[in-house]
Amino acid sequence: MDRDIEQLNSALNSVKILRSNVRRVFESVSNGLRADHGEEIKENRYILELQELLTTVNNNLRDVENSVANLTPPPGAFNLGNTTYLSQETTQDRQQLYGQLVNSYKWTDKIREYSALAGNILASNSFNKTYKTFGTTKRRKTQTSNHNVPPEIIENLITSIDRLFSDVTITASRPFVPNPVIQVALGRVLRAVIAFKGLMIEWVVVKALSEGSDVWTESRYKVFRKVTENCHAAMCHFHSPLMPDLAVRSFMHWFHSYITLFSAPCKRCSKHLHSNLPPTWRDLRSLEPYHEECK
Amino acid sequence: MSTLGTAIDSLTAAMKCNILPNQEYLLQGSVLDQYVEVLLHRLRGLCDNVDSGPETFNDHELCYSLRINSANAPCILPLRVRRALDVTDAPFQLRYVGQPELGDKNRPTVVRSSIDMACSSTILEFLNELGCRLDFEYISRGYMFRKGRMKVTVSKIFKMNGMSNKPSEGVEAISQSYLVELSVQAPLGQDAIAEDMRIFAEQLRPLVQLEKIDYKRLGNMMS
Amino acid sequence: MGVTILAQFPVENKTGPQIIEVLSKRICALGATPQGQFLVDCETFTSVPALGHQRTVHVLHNSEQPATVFALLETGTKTIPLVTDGLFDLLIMKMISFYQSKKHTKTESKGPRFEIGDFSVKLGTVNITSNFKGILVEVEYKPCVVPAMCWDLIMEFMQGFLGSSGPTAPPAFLQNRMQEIYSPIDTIQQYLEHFTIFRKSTGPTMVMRPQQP
Amino acid sequence: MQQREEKQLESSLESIIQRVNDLKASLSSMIMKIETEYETLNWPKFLDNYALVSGQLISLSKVLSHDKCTNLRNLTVLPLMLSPERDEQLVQMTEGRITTFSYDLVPDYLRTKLEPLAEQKMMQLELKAQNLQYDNAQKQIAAYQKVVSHVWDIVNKAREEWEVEASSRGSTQQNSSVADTHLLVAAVGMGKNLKMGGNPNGQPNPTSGGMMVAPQGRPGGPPGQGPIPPSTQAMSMNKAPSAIKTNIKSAAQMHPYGR
Repeated sequence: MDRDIEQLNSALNSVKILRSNVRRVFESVSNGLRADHGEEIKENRYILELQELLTTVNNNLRDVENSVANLTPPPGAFNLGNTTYLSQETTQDRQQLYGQLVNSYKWTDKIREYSALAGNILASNSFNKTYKTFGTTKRRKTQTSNHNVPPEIIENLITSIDRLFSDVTITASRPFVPNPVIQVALGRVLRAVIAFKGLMIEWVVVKALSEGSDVWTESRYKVFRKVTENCHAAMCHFHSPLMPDLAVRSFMHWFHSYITLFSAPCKRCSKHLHSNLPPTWRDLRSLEPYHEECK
Repeated sequence: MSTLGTAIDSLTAAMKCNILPNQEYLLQGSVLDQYVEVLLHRLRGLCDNVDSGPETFNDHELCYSLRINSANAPCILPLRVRRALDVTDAPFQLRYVGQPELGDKNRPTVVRSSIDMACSSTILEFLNELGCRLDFEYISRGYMFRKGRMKVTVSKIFKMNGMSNKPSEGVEAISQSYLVELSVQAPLGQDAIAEDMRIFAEQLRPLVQLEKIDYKRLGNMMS
Repeated sequence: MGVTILAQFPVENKTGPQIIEVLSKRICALGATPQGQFLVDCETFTSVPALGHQRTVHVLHNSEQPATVFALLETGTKTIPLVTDGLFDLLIMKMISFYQSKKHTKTESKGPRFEIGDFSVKLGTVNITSNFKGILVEVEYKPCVVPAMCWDLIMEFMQGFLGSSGPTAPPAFLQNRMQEIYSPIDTIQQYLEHFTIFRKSTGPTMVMRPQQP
Repeated sequence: MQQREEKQLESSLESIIQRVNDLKASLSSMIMKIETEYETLNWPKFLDNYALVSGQLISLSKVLSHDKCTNLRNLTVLPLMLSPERDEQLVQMTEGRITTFSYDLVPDYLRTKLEPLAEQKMMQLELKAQNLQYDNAQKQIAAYQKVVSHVWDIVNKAREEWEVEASSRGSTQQNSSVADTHLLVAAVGMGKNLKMGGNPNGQPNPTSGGMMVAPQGRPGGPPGQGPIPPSTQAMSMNKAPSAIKTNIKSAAQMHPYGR
């Protein structure tokens, strides 16, 4: 510790010397030729003097570099000293400033976070990518690209589905603009969280109404975990790259049949329960309820 | 698996350990309307919730009492219900508040027994049918701050217009001042907190004089 | 909190522990796992004469909602439910001069608790001031919140392990509110309904048939 | 006769000397104060001293003008012997001010008239005053009065400003009112001023009509009336069966948030 302080002192000292010598150089430069340089060879003398001064500055600079290299950077966080008490300031106008500072800090933090996310997404989702395989006419081309569509089209699709069923309520949130995540509440039976990628359904999770709306955690209840599995199967079944909006519509139609999840008995065994679960499968065409084991 | 004890068992156990917050330490004062901003600024500086700013509230408080007018000793149990008019899904709050005790000069705050519980919105009908009478009601709007366990409310008290179904319309402030209350709910015998409150109240002077207010003397004085 | 159905199980010349034993074996054979104990208790208070006409307050606790106290006020014409927290018990103690505890009415139902699929099953022995009164079986189907939707399903489940003693119609209390969203106070009201029946019956209900509303 | 006069002279001289000594003492103490305590001396203290001195002067002049006092003007002081030598007794008597009773000092000390130079100046001024025109004098007086009243006004105005400032500063420190505190606490704690008018139908209890207190048109009651003690409420019990049904309705409307 003592040694550190000693080194720091000597470093500061050498900086001081350097400063004073640099000052002398500037002084001499600003004064230009003086009487004491004599008459005859005054330019030469002046240049000699300047050279001498610059050499000392050079030497001093080397000293500074040496002593700085000897210093060890302090470990741990810096003690802010009296500035930490800034937060204790109670004067009115300063207090307001503190609140704003906190807010702006939060903002910049959020902006950083979001822009990092946005950067990742944009990097993997370049605008040049178009779906060319089936592009026979120009008109067709714009339609077939189903993961990079203007947000309005998706918006229209969602509202049209919302209108289709009276007992379905849809709330949408868009963490990343072209790819909405919607929550579909099916009456008072269940709630599905559906993530879109463009016009394609990317992910479905089914949960109880009382559970959270997180896309990644699965439901506590066995019945909803089963329904989630079946939804994934149906999602793949209905998938059609050519007519993405039709795929979504058919999926929603099929999904809507779960409104009778608890009340409808199995079509084959006409019972409600099989291994303590209600009929969790809905036929893809007839939409009739079956137990997993009865289908 | 051990067998479960009844809820009463656990309650009596909690009472024995003295962890039930059944006492309220209280200091009261007021500030004139034109200086309330200054007080809010000072409280923002002093209290914990700095960055989120003060919490506002708009509450409707109904004061009931359950009483028996027997010949020898009339028995009165005061009960208060508070509901948030601005947050409709918040639970109602039912509260029993006992007689405030002033104590001697050395005690820095008023202490009164208090039982505070959240409840469903059926509480109003429940109390009515229980035999309670509504004594008075008012609207309290203002700001809430907290500092550790201490709670500071700065509120304007409004008289109701008499239309119980529209409690926030046509109300009328009863004075040109905001009521300022500093309170802590704590188990019995935690007098150290009262000292903390005194020190905190000291920091609000001369803007607000937070004091022990003698209800009995006040009752005599005002009537 | 899902839909819960409470049913009385006939005693028929057996002791309480015997019935619990039989039912536990049955439910375990179906694949249930024991999940500890449960307890629902009820204390009843009546108003003192000076307070006007008589009113009754039932204070109930359920170990499924350990921080909650349920109070039901019966005025004679209607019942008002109140859901509040643990300190209400303290308040009831303060009310001693207005509402007094009725003698010999402390009722509780306690016993083992099982989980099977999304169902939870509770086998309760009902005691009134530690006198055995009967058996109450509680079945909860947790994913569903509307009784009307899952009544058939629960009935099928209950008949599955209670046999012919299982219920065939929804409890009286629920019949008017089959379309409502179910909440814990509804379970409590069902318990109170059964407790009241038990209290009215004198002596142990050894010969009593299940109450089928 | 002669003896009596002498006695009178002696006694009057004594009292004069005493008062002069008093005066001297207070003058010297005042001078002392000015010389030694000039740093801490304040104006009111100085004025006190001055008042003391002027009081003593007044009492001295009273003694001099008293009937019993021999008219000193009628007496002559005759220096019998003058000497240029130092007189120790005199030095002691005059506290070291006068060392000799000599020719050059005696006329100054025993003078009964003004100094000739001063007398001459006085004469000149008096003459000038006498020669002054009446109008001119009036003008000068008026001008003087104007100046004085102007200064007076300025001083008054400054004083007024000070007072206003002081009083307003006093009121800015008044951020809260004790009366308001009491009003609010009484309202929140005991329902003071909230009970009347706020609740015309009294929010009675439909199932316990016997418990209910009739509103009795309280809104018109005098403000500031305290809460009725419970015993009187018991007296004023009032059955209001007709009000019960409407009250049930209003109570039901009160619960917009029922389950």
